[in-house]
Amino acid sequence: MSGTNQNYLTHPKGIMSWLLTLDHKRIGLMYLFGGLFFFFIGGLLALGMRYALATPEADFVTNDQYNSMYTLHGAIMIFLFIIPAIPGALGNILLPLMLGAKDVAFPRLNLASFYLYTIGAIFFIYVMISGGVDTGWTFYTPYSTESHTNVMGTTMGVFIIGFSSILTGLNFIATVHKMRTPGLTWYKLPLFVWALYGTSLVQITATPVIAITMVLLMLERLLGIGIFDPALGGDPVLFQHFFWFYSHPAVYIMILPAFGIISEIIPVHSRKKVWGYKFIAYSTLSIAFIGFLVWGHHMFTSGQSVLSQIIFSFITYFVGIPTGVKIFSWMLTMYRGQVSFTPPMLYALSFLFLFTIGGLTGIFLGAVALDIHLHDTYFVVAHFHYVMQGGTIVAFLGGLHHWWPKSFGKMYNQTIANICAIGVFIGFNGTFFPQFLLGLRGMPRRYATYDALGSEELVAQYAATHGSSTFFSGILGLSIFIGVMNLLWSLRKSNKLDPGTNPWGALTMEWTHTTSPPHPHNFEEEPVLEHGPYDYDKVIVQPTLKK
Amino acid sequence: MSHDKSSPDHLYHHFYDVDQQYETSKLGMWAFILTEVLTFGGLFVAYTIYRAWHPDMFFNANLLLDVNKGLINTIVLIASSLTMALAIWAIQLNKRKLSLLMLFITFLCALGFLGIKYVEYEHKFHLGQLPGEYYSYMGPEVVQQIHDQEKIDSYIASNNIFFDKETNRLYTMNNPHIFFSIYFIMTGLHGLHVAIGMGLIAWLMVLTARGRLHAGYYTHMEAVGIFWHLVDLIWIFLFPLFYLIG
Amino acid sequence: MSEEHHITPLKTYLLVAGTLFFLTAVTVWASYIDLGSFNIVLALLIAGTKAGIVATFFMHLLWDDKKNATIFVGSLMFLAIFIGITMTDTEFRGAVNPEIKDPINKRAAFYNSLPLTDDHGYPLDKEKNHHEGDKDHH
Amino acid sequence: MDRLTEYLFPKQVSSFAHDIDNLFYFIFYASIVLFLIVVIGMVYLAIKYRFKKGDDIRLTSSLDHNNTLEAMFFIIPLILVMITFVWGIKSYLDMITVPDGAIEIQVKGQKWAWIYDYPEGQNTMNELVVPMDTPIKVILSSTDVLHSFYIPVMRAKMDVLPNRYNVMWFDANQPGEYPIFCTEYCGTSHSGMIGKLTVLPKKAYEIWLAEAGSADDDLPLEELGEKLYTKKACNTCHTLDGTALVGPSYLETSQMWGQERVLDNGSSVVVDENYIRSSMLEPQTQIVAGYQNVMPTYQGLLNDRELDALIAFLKTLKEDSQI
Ligand code: HEA
Ligand code: HEA
Ligand code: HEC
Ligand code: CUA
Ligand SMILES: [Cu+2]
Repeated sequence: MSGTNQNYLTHPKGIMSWLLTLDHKRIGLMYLFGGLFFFFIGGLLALGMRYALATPEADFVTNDQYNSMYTLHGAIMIFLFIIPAIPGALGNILLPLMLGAKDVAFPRLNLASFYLYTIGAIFFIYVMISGGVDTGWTFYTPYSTESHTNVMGTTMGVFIIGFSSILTGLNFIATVHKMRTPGLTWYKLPLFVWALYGTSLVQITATPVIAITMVLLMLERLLGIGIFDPALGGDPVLFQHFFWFYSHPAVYIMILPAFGIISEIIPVHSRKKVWGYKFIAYSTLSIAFIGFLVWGHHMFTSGQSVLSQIIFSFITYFVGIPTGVKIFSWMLTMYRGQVSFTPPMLYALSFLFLFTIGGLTGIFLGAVALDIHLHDTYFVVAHFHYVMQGGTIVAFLGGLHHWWPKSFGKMYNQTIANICAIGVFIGFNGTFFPQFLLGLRGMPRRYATYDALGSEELVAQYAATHGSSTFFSGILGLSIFIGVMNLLWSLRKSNKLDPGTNPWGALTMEWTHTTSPPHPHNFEEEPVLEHGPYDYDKVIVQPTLKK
Repeated sequence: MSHDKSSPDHLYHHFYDVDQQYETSKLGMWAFILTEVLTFGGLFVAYTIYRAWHPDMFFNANLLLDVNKGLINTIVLIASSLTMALAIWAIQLNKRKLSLLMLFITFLCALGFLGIKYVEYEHKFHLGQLPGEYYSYMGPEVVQQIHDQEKIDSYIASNNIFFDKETNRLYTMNNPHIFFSIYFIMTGLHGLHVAIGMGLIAWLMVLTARGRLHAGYYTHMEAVGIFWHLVDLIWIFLFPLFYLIG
Repeated sequence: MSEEHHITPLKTYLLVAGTLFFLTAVTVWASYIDLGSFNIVLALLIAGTKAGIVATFFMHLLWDDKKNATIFVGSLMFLAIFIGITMTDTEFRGAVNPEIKDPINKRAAFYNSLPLTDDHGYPLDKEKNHHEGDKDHH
Repeated sequence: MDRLTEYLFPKQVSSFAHDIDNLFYFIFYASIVLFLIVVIGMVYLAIKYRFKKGDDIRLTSSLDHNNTLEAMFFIIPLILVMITFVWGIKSYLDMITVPDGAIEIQVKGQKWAWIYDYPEGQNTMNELVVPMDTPIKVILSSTDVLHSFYIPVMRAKMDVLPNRYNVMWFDANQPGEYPIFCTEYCGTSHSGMIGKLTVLPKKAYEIWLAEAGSADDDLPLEELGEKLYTKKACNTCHTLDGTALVGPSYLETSQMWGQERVLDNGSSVVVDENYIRSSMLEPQTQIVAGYQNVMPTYQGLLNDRELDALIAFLKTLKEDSQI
């Protein structure tokens, strides 16, 4: 860590040097800001929806507008934010640094992947301008083949983003296999790398199927090919198989990077060797694999065969076991450590709390008999927000706070960050916990209004629960917003850290072997491995920032 | 840069040596092949399921395909696979001219393949053997014999054509339009791959002619080769599944 | 680096191509004899063999890093999962309640197709049909 | 527990509802235990081992595994999960095995109403009436897109597919009126596709059945029309106050009486009895400009008298609005 002041943010200069960059860190940053932008749009749509749902009638938006809002909210959050942007941002920035590599295996492909993401995003913006789309993010046929909204634009966008996702996955796989610095064996890899590796495997195996599904859907609209359209002798349930063969594994594309982030944050901020390294590493791979066998649990009421119902229900439970191993290992990592309550750690702890709720409610849904009651009610909505927002997004925010000083060489205001972390926790539970109750009482999802249910009592009950959910969603939105603004505010000029900074005293290579922000070529000298990523029992690195 | 001075100019800066670069590219290529297999895989799933549901539809519609053209195309593709492999073999031995020739033959084979496909498609378009909603073919005999009730009956008996007495209209049984949807999408996607392959082979020819590829560095050719063999491999399945068995 | 890479002898390539041509002939020939449902099994066996040969020799998997072969076999495995589990649905519907086994109207399948004959059983002129029969499903 | 059930769930009306709620409680309590282990463990460890002001940074323990503990991570969840699986499947099989002697009712979903056909030939719209303590087998199908037939009090739900049947059954053990929801997104008024389930004691059901379809015979046309307006679900798409939903408001239509209506193909048609009649029987043939071709046909669902009644009702609107 010599004193040259060159870093990837300032060298080289100029807008073109960013747009044509092959540097994984810069591509990662572009993903980061792209993702945050769409998170913001998706979040605004969510708040609008919450506002509309606060009262039973359709007084704020019309039915059609509401239907378009929830579809765009779901599709944007999933296809433009959590699937591409999180591995794209944190993964891109960190993977080569953690491997001691100069770059990912295929830098050009990496840039191409980002541009495909951009093109896909443009399609989505076009869809928003041209009046939206109302099929739900699941595009079930035959509704999606006859809807008059812009289904073509959306499917095209998803198709293109799918390729972006495939290229990222392919790139990461080659990188992990071939670009590790000498001496960095598989069991010395940081767990975040294992997580990205698992994610990438899912990305390249599942994503081609969504690509072909989208093609078939587009052809169905253009040519009426009839494969999924019952009017032409096709089978709509087959479409659901196609869709979920991708989209169930896709939920593990969303959560595995989050698992990786948590596996980094907890040992570092507890200054303790991670508990059960190999279990965590292998559970990543087994989750990735088992995730391919359970897609039919989204179709328990579709009329698929009883045999499939039983098979899918059975295998679904098995995802819970490796996941549980992770949860317990993270918890035990703190045992005999030195836990500091920094912002990343607060996010990680709230992840443990929220994801456990989300995951366990997944088990409720996996039980066929119970899922028949709960399917397509707000119980499912609450489940997936607990795992996606409470799991992935909270972990992502934690990771962002953890690696922010690394990526930018700036430190945010930690007190504000801590307050926001608590605000997110409270706001989140307040928003989505009531939705479990709504779902149990039968409130269906994708309902623009609920004023004519034939029972005043029921309407009043739903309205009260929806009302409190809406109230807390304001707190949630505000906390996330201030949290992100706090990060952005730290980027101002006057705020600078020493390039050698290691604020948490971490031992992974991106902290110990390069500057913050890193050198354009990552490492000034070939990195030499001196210790494992979690050897807090052998090595002390003084945190450069004390609270 | 930290490379020693001797590193060749085709080595990208982020690799340690040429071997790492070569191996990495190949691994990336194979990962890509996996995505290709699963893309086509989705269509194979559709094929399998509809075939299991409507075996008779597949049997009848299969008779409308021209085995000879399919067979010729199979032979053409296998030949092109051979020449592609030989192109790599030649470049490994630094026989640049030979390699170029082999690439050229491969390219011609691909062109021939697409030509034959074009003729096939053209014929089907003409007859109305189109995918989905646009399917309109009912068999040449039907159109001629239609006003002869007895013949209609015998035709119905033999050919799975349904004559609805109420509306007095003819329908084909068991939706052959879905067969044709699957046929056109699968062969069409395969054809698209052939066309992309042609572009890649043309690019290889340019690189080889310019001397950029040689025994010491032919990663591009190896990668395109893998792609091209995959195209062949998929056709190896499409041929019997569509043309031969019913 | 050429020393380090395996160079397959010309003879191998020619032999492989010969085998492929031969198997193509066999599969065509086999399709003309009626073996019942065994026809498809046989055809797929032959195609599988051919594919295996292409992958091992032409695509150099035999001499490659075993990782690549693993990836390839893995892709086939995932495909098998996709087909296999989907078929546990499509092949077993209606086991408990037979009503759900088949579509209500197998022919409906095609009900918006073009009527070929007019009300008296005479062929219609094609152009005209195209507009009438379009879109409107009911 | 009963209090909790009352709070958490809709009433338990079917014979299997109780079993399903119990399955819920089993998973629920098991989850609470697991959840508390995680959260209490986490909070305890985080506080016990927290880094206090003035502490030195030191090397920490190298402890990172414990075989017994790790085995428990697998075994305990495995046991819980297997119980859940067996229970879940057992209940599920109960839910799909239709008992003998069930009454078969055909249910058709169409945008955005439910149509019921009784075995004796009666048909109703959006109003399902069933006898108590009798298994009811509903055979579902759709005329357009996917819907899903959901009766929360029965804990029963099944997707409604076009060109395919799906089957579901339930039996009701308490008389009353309960909502039926559509839970598969089906377009603009998906949230308005709500039906009513009326459970009657057997005797009352028989009386209802005998009267169904004929009960309204003695009503004057206008009143019958007004009744049909909600009964046949016209109100999901047509209002009476002038606001356009999916279809034009009846008020607007009635004010156009005798005048020319512009259709979407550019032609126009005079609004009169014949036009209204064909609008109901063959709605796809004449589409009012600015609207989509989504109105289902009522061919076979309205008899002549009912058609007349609706027309008569429509005509009254104009007069009302002029007062
Ligand atoms: C990040 C995304 C994510 C993740 C990680 C998960 C994780 C899981 N999900 Fe979820 N799910 C979604 C996103 C996700 N899901 C989405 C988006 C939908 C709705 C899509 C739509 O319809 O729009 C959905 C819907 C959904 C359904 C369909 C519901 C319906 O529509 O009717 C089901 C049913 O089985 C299900 C199950 C599960 C299970 C079993 C897990 C498991 O992986 C959870 C495992 C975790 C735990 C179990 C907790 C920790 C473990 C322990 C504390 C140990 C003890 C454990 C046991 C005893 C088992 N999910
Ligand atoms: C990653 C996935 C994700 C995330 C994060 C969220 C976040 C939220 N979601 Fe969403 N949701 C989905 C995925 C997600 N959702 C999906 C897939 C569906 C199903 C769609 C379907 O049915 O098809 C759904 C459906 C859904 C529904 C059900 C709609 C219905 O069925 O009728 C509701 C209702 O309350 C809801 C609410 C919310 C709320 C209040 C948030 C809040 O947490 C949002 C809070 C966030 C913000 C307010 C943004 C703040 C961001 C910033 C401030 C960034 C700043 C950056 C810059 C300034 C550059 N969501
Ligand atoms: C799914 C929604 C829907 C339902 C349910 C529905 N309609 Fe309609 N209706 C429409 C739409 C859309 C139009 C305009 C397009 C058209 O003319 O077909 C329309 C048009 C009409 C018109 C012509 C109106 C005019 O101003 O010219 C009449 C009359 C009518 N409907 C009567 C009925 C009656 C009676 C019922 C119930 C028995 C009914 N509709 C139920 C959607 C619906
Ligand atoms: Cu019908 Cu939703
Ligand atoms: Cu799932």
